[in-house]
Parts: sequence; structure tokens; C-alpha cells
Amino acid sequence: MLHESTQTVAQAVKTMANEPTPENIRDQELYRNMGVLPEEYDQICGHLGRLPSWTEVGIYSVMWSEHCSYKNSKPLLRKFPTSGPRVLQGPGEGAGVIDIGDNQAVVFKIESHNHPSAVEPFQGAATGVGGIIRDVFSMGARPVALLNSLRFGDLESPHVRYLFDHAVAGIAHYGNCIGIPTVGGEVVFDPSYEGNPLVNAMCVGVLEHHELQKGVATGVGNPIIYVGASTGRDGIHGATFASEELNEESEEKRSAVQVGDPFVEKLLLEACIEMVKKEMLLGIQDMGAAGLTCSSAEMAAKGGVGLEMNLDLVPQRESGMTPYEIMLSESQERMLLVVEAGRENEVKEVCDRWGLQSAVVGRVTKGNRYQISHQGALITDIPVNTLVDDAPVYQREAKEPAYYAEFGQVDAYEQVKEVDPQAAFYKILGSSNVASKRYVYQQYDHMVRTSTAVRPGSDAAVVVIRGTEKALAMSTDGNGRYVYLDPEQGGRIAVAESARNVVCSGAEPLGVTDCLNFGSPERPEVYWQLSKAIDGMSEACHALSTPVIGGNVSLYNETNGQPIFPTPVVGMVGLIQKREHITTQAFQQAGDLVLLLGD
Amino acid sequence: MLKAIIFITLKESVLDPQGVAVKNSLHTMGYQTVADVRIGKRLEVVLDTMDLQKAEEDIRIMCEKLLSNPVMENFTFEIEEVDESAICSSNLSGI
Amino acid sequence: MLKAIIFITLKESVLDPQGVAVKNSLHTMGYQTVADVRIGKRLEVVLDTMDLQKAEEDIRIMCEKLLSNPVMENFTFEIEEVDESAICSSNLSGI
Amino acid sequence: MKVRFAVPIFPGSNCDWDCINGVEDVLGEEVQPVWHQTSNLDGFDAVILPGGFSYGDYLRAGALARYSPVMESVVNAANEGKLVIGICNGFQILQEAGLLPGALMQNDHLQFRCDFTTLRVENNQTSFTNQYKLGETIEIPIAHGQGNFTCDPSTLKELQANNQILFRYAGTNPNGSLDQIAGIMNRNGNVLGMMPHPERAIVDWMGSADGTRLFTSMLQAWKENQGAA
Ligand SMILES: Nc1ncnc2c1ncn2[C@@H]1O[C@H](COP(=O)(O)OP(=O)(O)O)[C@@H](O)[C@H]1O
Repeated sequence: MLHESTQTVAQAVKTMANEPTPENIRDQELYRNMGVLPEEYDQICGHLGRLPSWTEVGIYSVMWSEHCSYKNSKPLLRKFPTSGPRVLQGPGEGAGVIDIGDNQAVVFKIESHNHPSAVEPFQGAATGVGGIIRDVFSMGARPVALLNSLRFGDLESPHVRYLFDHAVAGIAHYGNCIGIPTVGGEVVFDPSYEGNPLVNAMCVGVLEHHELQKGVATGVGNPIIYVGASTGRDGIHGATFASEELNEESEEKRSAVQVGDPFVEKLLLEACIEMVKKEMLLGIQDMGAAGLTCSSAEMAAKGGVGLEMNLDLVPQRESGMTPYEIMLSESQERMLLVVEAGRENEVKEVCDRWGLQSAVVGRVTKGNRYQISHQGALITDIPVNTLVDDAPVYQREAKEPAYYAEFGQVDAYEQVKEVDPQAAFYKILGSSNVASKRYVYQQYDHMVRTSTAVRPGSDAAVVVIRGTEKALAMSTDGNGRYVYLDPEQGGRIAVAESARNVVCSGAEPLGVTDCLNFGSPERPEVYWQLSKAIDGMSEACHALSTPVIGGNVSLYNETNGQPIFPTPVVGMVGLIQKREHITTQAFQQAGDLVLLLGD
Repeated sequence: MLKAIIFITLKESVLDPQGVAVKNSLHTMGYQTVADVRIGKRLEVVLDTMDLQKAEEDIRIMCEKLLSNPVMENFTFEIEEVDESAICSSNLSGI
Repeated sequence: MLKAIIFITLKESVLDPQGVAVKNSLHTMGYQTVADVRIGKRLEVVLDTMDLQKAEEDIRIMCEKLLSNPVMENFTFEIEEVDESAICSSNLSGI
Repeated sequence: MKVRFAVPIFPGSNCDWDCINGVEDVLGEEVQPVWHQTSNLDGFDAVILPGGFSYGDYLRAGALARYSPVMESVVNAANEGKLVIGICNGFQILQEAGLLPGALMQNDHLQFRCDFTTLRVENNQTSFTNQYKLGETIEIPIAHGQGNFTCDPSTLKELQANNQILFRYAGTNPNGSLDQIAGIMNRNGNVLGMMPHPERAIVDWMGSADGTRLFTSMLQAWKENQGAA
């Protein structure tokens, strides 16, 4: 990288009152509380050329968390095919983008909100939906559909029923209120998810090619503009939290739950799309996990520039917030913009009309320094590329679990040959996993925007694109039990199932977004599952020419030492050229031929 | 500063489905003695004034015009004196 | 019979989007002195018992386990004695 | 001459463009979005208050939108006899504004409900239903959490006696509405509020096109009115 570094050693920064001094942090290893390992701490000192302050350790800790840096999964993710003739944007931005002809493109991404949903299922699930919607409209796209993939424990348990009901209600609340139809998804119940439910949400959007936006800061002197809800003490350390397993302490850490406000997000969405249409933006990025820190640092690093920000200018909801809190807050419904110097007022005008607050909080600078000030004092001075590009990467140890070989010995037929087929058939029909999911999807507004041609209840949902003959088919699929039994085969199956669902709706599969929900990568058996599942998925994606254009990794899904079933979830989108090609699952009329394809 | 605490309750004749649902859940949890549950709202409205009489008038009108729906709800309120810190810090700046 | 009046409020640092929206509307309506609005719940739970101590214990647990989410809400309650008619007639038969 | 429809947009409206596109696609009439801060609807012949979550549905659905400047002109338009229809959140706003009686409470099962429902046309002698047959059943979707119509007994009697109930749920009651009420009209016959979404049932691929005739009914009524004037 060609950083024009002006200083090699970071300037000394101020330690805030009530904060541990750099020496304390070092001597008492306080960085461990934020999930930073001793060797990582040493690297930070090396990058800075001095001891980091409390805020700086916090910034590194979230930027180097699994959630933001994929430090445990990066080497594995490289196996996915990510390019193709139609891919306009692969992994690395808010969401991937695929060309669908006529100068249009489809944008989609899936994201997990598992840990927040375990603690506060309604808000956890709702804010998961809010986050993925921002990822899509920050690409410049108009969101047209939502899907989700849910995993809960056995419905017999009252606590599971509570989690399930509230998570579904939360998803419904956010999507219904903002007015994006939730058109599909899946729900599976299995005891392995008892204490650690999975809530994955996917959003699909559509844009014109020239509207494509990036999360990048460019142009020395250009303003950094904050738009949307005020910053409060919400979900501080959420990103690190998402990268740790759930235990009793999690409840304490999560002192302030993120509350979603779909009403404000609707305003933010409309304002941002208006600015895109008016070609006002140079860069735009959602303040999601790790909030202001992650968005600003990534934008600067991508642009190969530095950045200075004054935290006093950040709209704040609570009094007395420390820089640490402002930087790490995960308050929802916020967006960071970069525009050409001189256009600040145009942004303000649009935001004012939508009733949104906006504020210039900083400038793009020459070099690579990430300099944050607060009440007149410099509190952070970091080479910004070290936050993004120099995050540690771990090759974990993989080990085939004992159960795998054991199961390999079992003769499956022996196990079932005594089972009465009729009784088994009724049992299967009666299981909550096979039962109709109407209870769930009737709570989602799946028709708003009047584009839904195939509603929930078929193989894939179909959404038509107004003004064209085209339509998009979409589906989310995954089967943790298969992946547990054979990760590689299970990985292939997940991709193939999704592709079949899309094809059965009359579409040609375009690409994949995936959410890898696994246990702790520090367990060799789990790492093996992860690695094998990715092998299988990659192979299937290659075979079907469906590149992976984005996704999300959610590790440490365990409760009290028990990992969940390894659960990769595949979201697939396909293109239907003509509306008359749309096909549904139902038999149409008596006398029609029934054919069986495949073997 | 003055703070009004406003209670909005459903009229007696209006069925409260949420209350019934909560009652049923409490029964399921083993609290068989629960005979009835009704759910209403509790609002805190902080007014930047010390004029008690005017505040009372204002709050009454706010309740009648906006905060409650006379078709199905009743309201009552009380006003107390508070100091600055009553403004919940978390709502300092608007949206 | 005993009646518990329970107040459930959002913790200070938790965003109250509803309160913010109501405050903005009150401003639009001309009530510029409104400095803050926070919205919580008021529940009435009628218990078919006269054992005050047990009722207090029960209500506390109901609040902790079902009626509030301790991650984001606080609760307080008071218990008073009431006669039969406290059961709101409209809720007598379940749904 | 064409009918000029206004579709007010409140912060949080989300069926605004569905209504606008619907009117354009099906009727080919003039239709324009109107920002909630506009307080003049003089140039329009009819108003469609769209569904959605105006102001997040905070406090009570429709309660905060009712004080938007545009509502003053909607009330004026209604008083001048112009046709006004409120769909879903629009219905809730019309009630809050006092243009229609009763209130819409939370659904009795406490959940949001999105589904197709079967409605029975209870009165076809109105500006909104003249293209339907009396007693005809039609398929129109609902999508709401607060559609449970309620009012006091005397109001209900009045609605019944004056034939102001235009639509009832003919199948299962999806929300607990009093007397299965899905849509009511004011005494004058120019303001309709309904929870189901006719704009979501105007082309076959949507699952039903039964909603179309509600809009063509309005067109017919307007034309007759123009002819008479
Ligand atoms: N969480 C959900 N959200 C929305 N729709 C759902 C959800 N779960 C299931 N559905 C819908 O229910 C239908 C059946 O789902 P499922 O039982 O998983 O079937 P399949 O095996 O065909 O995927 C699908 O159309 C799906 O989109």
C-alpha cells in the first residue's frame, strides 16, 4: 500500500479521567477484558510505537474482533469462488452486487444477529433486520425484499417459545414498519440451538449500475458527515460480544441493549436514496457493528487516506459519554457519508426535509493517520491501515471429531429397517420442522411494495421488478444436522437445495450470500467442521456457477461449552427473464403429468 | 421544571387482549391466584416551566387531544416539581 | 383480594423511540416547553389472595421473569387491598 | 377530464407508492404524492390516505399523523364532499381525525397479520362500491397489527342502520373486529376507511384483481357527479 505516512510514531494522546493509564493497561493486562490477546497487544504497541490508550485498545479490539476482521475464518473464506462475468461487486463492501441486464443490478447480503437475539429476542432480531437493510441501501440500492433463517431449541421449552415468539415478532416489527416485504425464509427447531438461537436476516435490493456506492473516503479536505439517530450507550462492545461464546457474564456486558427504530430507518433509507439519485455521495457506509469506529476506519483505509474526527460534533443522546463510548457505541440507524467539500448544505437540506439530523464530524486528511479528538484533546492517533489491513489472522488447528468416524461405521439401513413406514410418516408430518410455517410468515407483511408474485409457502419467493418483465427468485436454506453428520456433503447440499428452490421458481441462479454459524473456532473439531463445510459449499458454488458475493461469519455459537450444530445458511438469488416463466410449487390441475427428475 | 406522570388505561368496557394473554401466561407459570390483568401506559412528560396551573391545563389538553383516545381510554395524571436532571439524559437531543 | 399496580419503565440509557416521536409531535402541536417524554407501562394484576407477603414475593418474580425484561427495563410496584369488583368485568371470561 | 387523486405521504407511510402506481396502472388517472407538510389540496378531486406506519405507529396508530398539516386539508376536502379513502393506516388516521367513528385496537390475537381475506360487499349503492354486486365476496389482502374495530353500541347501531358498513370479513375474523367490520363509510357517503388493501389486489399475478373495482367505483361516482353538476 502506498500510504504517504507523515509520522512513523503516533503522537502521544490524552488519557481521560476515570480511564486506566496506558501503563495500567499494560501492567494489569486490562486489554484482556476486551478480548485482546497479549500477542495482539504487543502488535498494537508496535504499530503505534508507544503504549495505546484505553480508547485505542478499544478501537483495536473491535476492529480486530472476529466479527469485523474475520481473523479466524479469512484463510478458509478464500476458498469460495467470488467472481464471475456478472459480478459487479464481490465480498468486501456492505453487500455484493450482480448484473441483471438492462443496466440494472441486484444487491444482496445475509447477516447474523444471534447473540443479541439470545439476550433480548425482540430487539435483537429487529436490529438484525435493520442492520442488513442498511448494508443494502448503503450500496445505493432500493431494498425490495427481506428473508430470514431461524434456528431455535425444542418448542416444548417455555424459554425457547419465548425466544421464538419474540424474535419472529421483532423481525416482523422492523420489516413491516419500514415497508420492505419479508418474502421468505426458514425455521428449524433442534435442541442444539436451545441456549443459542440463530437469527440470520437477508436483504435484497435493486439499483441502476451508475447508482452503485462504495464505503470509501476520498479527496483530502472532504467532509465526513454523520446522518441519522443520535449516539447513545447502546450495545457497546457488541462486535466483541458477537465473537465470544454466551455465558452468564454476557448478560452483564450487554448493559444497554440496542433498540431499533424502524421509523427513523425508513427516513434514513429515503434520504440516502435521494442523495444517491442526486449523485451527491463519494462514499457511504453504515455504522453497524463497532459503529463509528468500524465505518470511519474502513472508509479511510479503503481510500488510502487519513481522517480526523471531532467527537464533540457527534450527535449524542446521553450526557457525559466518554470517547470510548462514542467510538464503540452500536446505536442503530446511523450512516456515515463523504461528500465533496462545499456540498455539506445539500446533504443537510435533504436530511432536514426527512426530519433527520446530520452533522459534519470530520475531514479526510493526507497520509494514513486516524486522529480523533474530544474536548480539545487528541485522544486517538493510529495508522489507520493497521486497524483494517493488519488485523491478525489465525490458522487454527483442525481435527476430525471422533463422532465422524464412529457414524461412518453405522449401517443406516440397520437403524431404520424395523421402523413402521406409516407411523414414521405421521411422525414426520407431525414434527415442528415439517409443519407449515404459516404461523411465522403470516406475521410478516410479505406484500407491501406490491411486487411479490410468489408469496411465502412455495419453494422460493418471487419479486417482480416494476417497469420490466424481469423478476427475482430468492431463497434461504441450510441444514445443520446434515452438516454435523458430514460437513463437506452438508455444505454441498445447502447450496444445491437453495439452487433447486430458485430454479423451481423459474429462475437462473445468479449467486450466493452465506452466513456461517458455527461454534468456537478454537475447538479443533469445530474448526474442522467449518473448513470442511466451506470446501463443500465452494465446490457446489463452482459447479453451479453461483459465486459467493458476500456473507457473514458467526462463530462462538455455544452455550456453556456446547456448540450448536454447524449451520451454514445459504441465501441464493436467481433471475427470471419473463414473468410468464414464474412457476410455483402447487399442482395446477387434475390430469397434469407428474414427473420425477434426478435420482 | 415540572414532571407530569400520566396514566392511560383502557376503559372498563373494552376488552384488553394483551392483559388476557399475560394472565394466561402467568397461569401457565403456576400463578393460579392471578384473577385479572389489565395493561395500560405510564408516560412521563417533563415540562420546562414552573407554572403549575398552566402545566395542568396543557397536560390535560395533551391527554385529550393526543395522548389518549377517548373512544377507548381514560387518563389521570399528577404533576410534581423536579430539577434539571429529570430529563432523562438519554433523550437529550431529538432523533 | 389484592391488587398490584406495576410500573415498568425503560432503563435510562435505553432509547425510547416512541417517547422521542411523541415529544416531536407535541412540539409540532405548539407545546414547546415539553423537554422530554418517556413511555412505559402500567399494569394492574389482581390476585385472589389476602396474603400480602406472599403476593409481594410473587409479583416480584412475575416482574423479573415475565412482565419486564431486566436487560432493558426497571420495575416498581405497590399492592393494595381491593374487593371483588376490582376484577374488570370485561376480562372475566378469557378470549 | 381526468380525476386528480392526491396521495398524502407522512413520514413512515409505506404503501404510498403502491397506491400511486396502482391508480396509474389500473385507472390511468392523474395521481400525485403530496408531502405531509402541504396544507392545500384544492387542486385535487379525491384523496387516498395510504397504509404504512406513519410516525412509526408510535403511541397509537394514526395518532401522531393526525396532527400533520396535510390533515387539515384532508378534513376540508372531506367536508367539501370530495371522495376520501383511508386504507389501513389511512383508516386509523381518519378515525383519529374524527372523520370516521370508532377506534382500531390491537388485533385480538396480539400479532401482526398479513394474509388474503374474503370480504363481503354489504352495500353497493356507494361511491366506493358501485361496481360490485351486493353480497358479492371478494379477495383482498390485509396487513396490520391494529385492525380490531371497536365502537360503542349506539355507534354500531347507527352504522348498521345507515348502511355505513361497506365490507365485512366473510371468513374467519382476522383481528377480532366488532361485527366483522372491515370497512366503514361516513354518514355523508364520501369518506371510506378500510383495513384491507385494495391496491394490493389489482392484477392477477398479485393473487386477486378484486380491488380494482373499488377504484373504478370512485371513478364512476366522480363522473356521475361531474355530469350532474
Ligand atoms: N422464517 C421465515 N420467514 C419467512 N418465510 C418463511 C420462514 N420460514 C418458512 N417460511 C416460508 O415457508 C415456506 C416453507 O418453508 P420450509 O418449511 O422451510 O420449506 P422448504 O423446505 O421448502 O424450504 C417457504 O416458502 C418459506 O419461505
